[in-house]
Amino acid sequence: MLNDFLLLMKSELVLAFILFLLLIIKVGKEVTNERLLSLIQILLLGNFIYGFFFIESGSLFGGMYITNGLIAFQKSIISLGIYLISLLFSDWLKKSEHLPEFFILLLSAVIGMFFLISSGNLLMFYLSLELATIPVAAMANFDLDKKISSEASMKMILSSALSSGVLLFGISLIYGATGTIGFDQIPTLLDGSSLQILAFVFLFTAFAFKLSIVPFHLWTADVYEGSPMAVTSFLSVISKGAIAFILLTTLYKVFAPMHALWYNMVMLLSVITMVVGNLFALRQQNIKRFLAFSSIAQVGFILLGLSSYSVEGTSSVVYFVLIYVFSNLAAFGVAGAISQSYGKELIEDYKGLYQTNPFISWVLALSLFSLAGIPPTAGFFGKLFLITAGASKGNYFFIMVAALNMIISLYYYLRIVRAVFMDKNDQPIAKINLDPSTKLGMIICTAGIILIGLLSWVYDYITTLSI
Amino acid sequence: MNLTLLILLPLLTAVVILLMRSGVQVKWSALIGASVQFVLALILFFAFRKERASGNEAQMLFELQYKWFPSWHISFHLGVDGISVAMILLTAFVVIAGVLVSWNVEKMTKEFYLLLVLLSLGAYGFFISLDLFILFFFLEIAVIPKYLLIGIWGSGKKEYAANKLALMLMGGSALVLVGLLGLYFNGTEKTFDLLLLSKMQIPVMVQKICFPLLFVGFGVFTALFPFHTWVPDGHSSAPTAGSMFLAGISMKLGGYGCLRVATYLMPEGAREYANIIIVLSAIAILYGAFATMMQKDLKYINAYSSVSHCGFVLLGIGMLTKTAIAGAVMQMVSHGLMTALFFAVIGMIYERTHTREVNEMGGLIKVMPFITTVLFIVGLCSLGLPGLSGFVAEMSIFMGSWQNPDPFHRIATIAACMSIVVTAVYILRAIGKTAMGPINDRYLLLEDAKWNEKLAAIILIAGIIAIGIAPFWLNDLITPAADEIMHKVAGK
Amino acid sequence: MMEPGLNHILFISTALFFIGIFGFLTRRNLITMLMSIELVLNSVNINFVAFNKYLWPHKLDGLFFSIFVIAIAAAEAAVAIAIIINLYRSHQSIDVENAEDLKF
Amino acid sequence: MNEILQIKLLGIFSLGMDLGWALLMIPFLPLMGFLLLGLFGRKHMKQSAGIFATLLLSGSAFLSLHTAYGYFFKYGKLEGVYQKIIPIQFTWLQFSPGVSIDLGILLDPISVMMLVVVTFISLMVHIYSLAYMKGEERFPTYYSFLGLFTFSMLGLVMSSNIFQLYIFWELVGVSSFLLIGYYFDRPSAVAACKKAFIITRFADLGFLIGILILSFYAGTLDFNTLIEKLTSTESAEFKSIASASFIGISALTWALVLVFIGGAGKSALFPLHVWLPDAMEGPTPVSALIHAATMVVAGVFLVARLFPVFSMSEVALKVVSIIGIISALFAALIACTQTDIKRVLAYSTMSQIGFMMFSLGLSGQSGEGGLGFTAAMFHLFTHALFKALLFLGAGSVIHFIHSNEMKDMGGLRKYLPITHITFLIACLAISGVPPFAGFFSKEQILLTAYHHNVTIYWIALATSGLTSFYMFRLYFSIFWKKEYIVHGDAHGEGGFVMMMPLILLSLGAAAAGFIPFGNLVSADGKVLESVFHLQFSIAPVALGLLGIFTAMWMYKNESNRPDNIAHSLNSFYKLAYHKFYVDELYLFVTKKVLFSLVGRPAAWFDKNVVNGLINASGNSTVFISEKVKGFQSGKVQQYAIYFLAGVIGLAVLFIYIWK
Repeated sequence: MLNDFLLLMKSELVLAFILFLLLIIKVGKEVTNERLLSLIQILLLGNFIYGFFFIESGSLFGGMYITNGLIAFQKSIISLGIYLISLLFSDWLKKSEHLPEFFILLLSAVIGMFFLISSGNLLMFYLSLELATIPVAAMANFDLDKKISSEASMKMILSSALSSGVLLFGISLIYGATGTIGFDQIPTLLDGSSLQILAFVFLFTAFAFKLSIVPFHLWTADVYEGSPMAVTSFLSVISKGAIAFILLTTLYKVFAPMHALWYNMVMLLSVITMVVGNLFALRQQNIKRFLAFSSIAQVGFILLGLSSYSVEGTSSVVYFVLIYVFSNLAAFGVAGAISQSYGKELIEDYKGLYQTNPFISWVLALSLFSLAGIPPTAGFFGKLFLITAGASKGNYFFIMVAALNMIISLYYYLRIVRAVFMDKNDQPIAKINLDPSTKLGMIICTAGIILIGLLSWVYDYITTLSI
Repeated sequence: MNLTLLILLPLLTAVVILLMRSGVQVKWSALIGASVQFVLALILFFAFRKERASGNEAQMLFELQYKWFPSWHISFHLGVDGISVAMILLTAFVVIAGVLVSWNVEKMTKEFYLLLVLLSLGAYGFFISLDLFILFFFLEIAVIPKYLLIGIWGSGKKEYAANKLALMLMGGSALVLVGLLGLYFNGTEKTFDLLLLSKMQIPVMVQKICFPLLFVGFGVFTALFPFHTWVPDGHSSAPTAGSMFLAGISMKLGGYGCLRVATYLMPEGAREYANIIIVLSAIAILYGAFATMMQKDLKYINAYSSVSHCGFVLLGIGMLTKTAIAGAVMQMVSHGLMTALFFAVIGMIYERTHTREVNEMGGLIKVMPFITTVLFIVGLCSLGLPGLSGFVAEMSIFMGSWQNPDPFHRIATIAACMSIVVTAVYILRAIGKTAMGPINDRYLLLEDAKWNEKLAAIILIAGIIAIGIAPFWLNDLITPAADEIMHKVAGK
Repeated sequence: MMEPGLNHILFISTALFFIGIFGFLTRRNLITMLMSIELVLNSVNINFVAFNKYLWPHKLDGLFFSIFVIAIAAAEAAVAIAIIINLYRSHQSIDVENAEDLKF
Repeated sequence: MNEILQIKLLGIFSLGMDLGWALLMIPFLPLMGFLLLGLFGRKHMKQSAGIFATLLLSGSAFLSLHTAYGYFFKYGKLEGVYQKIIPIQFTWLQFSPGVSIDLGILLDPISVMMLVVVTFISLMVHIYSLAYMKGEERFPTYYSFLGLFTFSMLGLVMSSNIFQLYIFWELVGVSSFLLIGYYFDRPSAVAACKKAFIITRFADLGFLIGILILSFYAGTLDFNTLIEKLTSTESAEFKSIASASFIGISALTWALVLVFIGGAGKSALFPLHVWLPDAMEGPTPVSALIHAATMVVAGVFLVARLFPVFSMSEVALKVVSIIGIISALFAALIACTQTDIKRVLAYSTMSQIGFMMFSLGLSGQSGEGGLGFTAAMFHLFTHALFKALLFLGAGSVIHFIHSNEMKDMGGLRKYLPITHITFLIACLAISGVPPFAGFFSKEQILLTAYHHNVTIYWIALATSGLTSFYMFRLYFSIFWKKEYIVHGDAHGEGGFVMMMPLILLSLGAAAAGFIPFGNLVSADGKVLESVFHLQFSIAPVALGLLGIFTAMWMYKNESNRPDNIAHSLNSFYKLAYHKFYVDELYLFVTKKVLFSLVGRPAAWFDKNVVNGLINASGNSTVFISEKVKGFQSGKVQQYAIYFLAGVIGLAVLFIYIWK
């Protein structure tokens, strides 16, 4: 039993260990930020690597906690993401006055996500969802002296509180309708009554809110813009990834009997999300806001893949999130480096960047290409597989709209590329001295962007896990 | 011969270019890479002929198949038939000439050559892939380098042109994507493999939906009316080598796709929509030609004439006869060489006179006999002079088109034929105003072509003349493959 | 006097839910908005308990759930109030309409 | 695959191999000249280019004479009929089974005759140009272009395949273009060469479509097979082409008329003649070669080549003859009014080609009826000689006087004695004065006309009178009229090099009429006994003499007689002087109709509508994006409203639609 406990919950335990270590350090004697950050980076790397060992599948606590190969892999993606965040934003982190607190909050949120992915029960789901949300709201306020930072975190906590209220209402209805909150029993008791559908809609809005599906997305851009870059990137990449994973489980396992019903909804929302995300992204000036809307559009694609209700759907979503981690974090990394050095966050400021900073320009360009889905970057494969999975139901009209959306998205991604590479600027951003670990992070991201797609075994591995 | 070499070599070249320090090193490594690739293409051509001569009747030669995303039924499947070999030869010619012509690029040399090489990589990969997924992959690879080439090294309204080009081409490939998915899901089994798909019976309903998607999608690349508007702006803003690659190679991707993917895999669809294709391409041919007549900028002249000439490619495909299809392929090769050469010459002239307005030039024969001779040759090729490649291709298309006995096809053919007169008008106008007439005093001290420009022009002219004088080798190369396609289209 | 049935209780809880929502949408004071959310959560609690009692008396999931909801609500409120305090520091106000810099 | 490259030598006769190579060398020697001079001439052969090209061409001329001798007298005849021999042929481009462009050499009487004409005249021009073009900056280029032209013309006449003919047809056109535009820095030359190319190109469009029709029905492009299939009324091919019709006219007629349009363009027949006078912007020797003797008769050659097929369609033949006679008269009228001597000659060329054409149009297929064919070919032959002579003579005058205008001339006979004599011979020849060459050929043409169509006969007769009038108007204006006042640097006639071709050609112009042409060239290959009717030739000769004397009366001495007559003919003279305003009509059609009504709207449409739509789709996206930004209002409570609206919307959709 204990053995099982240790093995199955190993990722959460490791994270908890790191978290307590940080707490102790915080309480104990002063350590310089540099050293602490290096330690954290090493620990997170260890955590990531460790994630690939001792993978077992099984369940704990009477089915409240489940894990298997795929879930372990999803957790590895998240571990990788936080490792990359610790690398990419090392400059900002080093200067932060509350470095340990930041990671304590971050790790608690990650633990929440891990439990979220592993949850096998609505109670577990709710608890971990809150655990994954509340610390992030606090993190959003991490630039304590910035007005917009507190506004952002206020918007986030209030919106998410409302959304969890609605979620809970939904859960209570499900409980009322089926008498159970276990993931394995719910599907057997679903009969498609209106009450159940209503409950499902309420439940789904929580996902929609967290994933920023239109029209539940409105908080996203404001929060992204107001939060520190590291938090924004965490919100847009890690937290979305985790929610996407659990949404997979929820839709494919828990609400499997209703798939013919939710298919319509997911398709519709996917298209609306893409269109609205793209339309708003078109005219953004602030890079964070821009990336927020672009990430909304990306979610549209995730939904497209989700709609297929098949092994391909699962694997392509997981694959896409993996790619998305690399691409979006690279973009945020570059934006963070620039914002950290010169405080510039407007796309206009990026004009002529290539003249002074060719390396980060290429990283940025590659990440944008990957987000836009242009070969040979991994984003191409990710997007294509999502679309292919979505097309398996034969709804070509929506596929067509999705494909056309890729053009709009290309337009605004190219707008940044154009600013960086083509536009003239008398006073471009000066040469940025990148922290070595930031550079390392960018190199890892770049490598990921290029290789994840071309090396087809990555995808095959995910497929074998998804079956 | 191992076809992966064709992809690996540009990759290797790209890596070498990345490692080089100075501009000169970059140029030379690009040139060496392009030359080796050129030799490789020739080797492929001769190996292909040898293989065929020795009685190998397989549809595709030198097939290779590696596993790649097996769960999506994708494989890295390569192989060539006559049409692909012809296109690869074309690419090799244009690439080496493009590299030579760009010798004077001083701004960001390394990036420039890197993008050129990537662009050529996309083209090579596209022409040899037998799997629709990797075909699409390579198709899209080629888009962004074009965007950057135009946007960074271009002139005029370059950002606008680059944007338009990238977006329209991506739009085209979005349509292609949807069409491909339709094929993938509606065959008797899910696969992206071209050869497998060709043996399957795709439901007629699906063909009717997917054919237009694929054809229009690829058509955007090859300037299908009315989706051709990226052509004039894109070409005229691009740097010389960019225009050459764009018109010489990239537009051919579309034609090849229309033929190989849309028409070959969906014969019923092709028959269903053939008349619309014919109408659109006949419009493109004439309308492009008339629009060219009014242009004053040399690059616009060539760009619009490309619209007109690429109309022939689509017309040949739409006519659905073996001869016309073979002619369409020949037209692709011929137009590729010719238009690349045309852009090269325009680049050379522009570099010297610093204008592309025909009205501001005149009498350039006097100071640059070589360049103007090339201009004459390319102009004459464009207007279909026998002995140069354009004639062979156009005549094949006309002969093939005429094999359809009904009035509709006849009228379309005659309309297309009429463009040879209009072409003569605008070409002679352009040549007459630039090369002939009294010379402007400020051009008296200009110099003729340098070694790299000469070499580039000679390589392309060699290709043009080789086809023009002895078309039978190209015809022999293409016809069996065209036959195979027609066989599929004709067979119920 | 008649025994209150499930429907009555559900009626109350639903009313409470919408009152909470209404409060959230109309109040300008952040603290009040937070309180409205609490109303929503409480309506959910009533739901859970009621369902548990009337429909599934032998399963205690509902009861436990409501206990956890109360705990989480407290945690949430704690963080939210901290954030609001910070907002007050920077904006000198806890009126939601004063914090609308981020838009479009 | 490789066997295609093997040239199949089909030498039926013992000469086999030798014949093949000798024939091949005829066009390839000039081609070599073109390539070598074109590539290296400018640098390495600045001086020697002319000699080099001339030597090559004399080889070619010798070989073609040799071939002619061999063909006509040794092996060409089989059982009294001249055979069509194809010693060399290989597949150049295969379109479909049976339909292919085969490059080959076809020997038959007309092609052999043309071989001789082309190489001989070309050789004369080569020699003449050695002096005439001396000192030109682009001397080697000039010779290389001449080589290209000669090569293409030879290829044209020897074509064994209608598409091959089309290929060389185009090449001839382009070499003509290059040579007209030789003085590239003169805007008028540039305009002229463009005009020439475009108008002939337009005509070629007809030719091309004609070929397409013929090849579709005949299933072949090979001349011999084509003729064989389309001339037997029994064959399936003939039945299909004769029965297929479009707006009431049979496909055969369509095809032939379209082919004839091609020929008419090249041969400058009405109304496609406008390029020819302008083409005189080229160097004069070029005019002599291309625009008088060889290329412009390609149209005649084309009709002759397809004559058996033409004779199957009466309508087509009628078109040929009518266009022919119109051109003949029309050009003659204009020629009487022009003052530029080269233009006069150009119009006279057009008129003479008109003669050949209507003669062909009136001819029958075989035996006596085939006289028109023989006559046309004969006239083509003699015309080549005397017209080349006229042009070269004119060249010599221009060389001396540096002007093309008649008013600058007069009284030159003392300064240019040889030119004077040879020019006179040529004038007599073209006027049909016996015993000069023109007399015999024109005689036969008029005889044909008399037998087949009397109206045409009378018009032709009148035209031939006009011919002698304008020719002698030219002659007297140049060599008599007034005393020539020598300006500063008068030089001689241009020496032996320039005079030798004149003399040789004048010998031809004087004596060529005595060649028994009917024995050699006839419609059916058999010997045609030409009967000489003395009583018949009285009228034309008398008219010719009348013309000469009228010209003498008007132009021998300076007087105001020409002006008076011009005055009395007032409006008609003006009409003719302005070439009946055909040029203006063309200008109107191209400038106003094509450019303004088609080209400009097309360009506008593209720029604004098509491009506008594409841009509009982009702009409207941006516009919508701007309009919807209000949703992101920054108010968290509004966000909540959208949130709840979403919940309700989904619930409604689910319960009422999707369920």
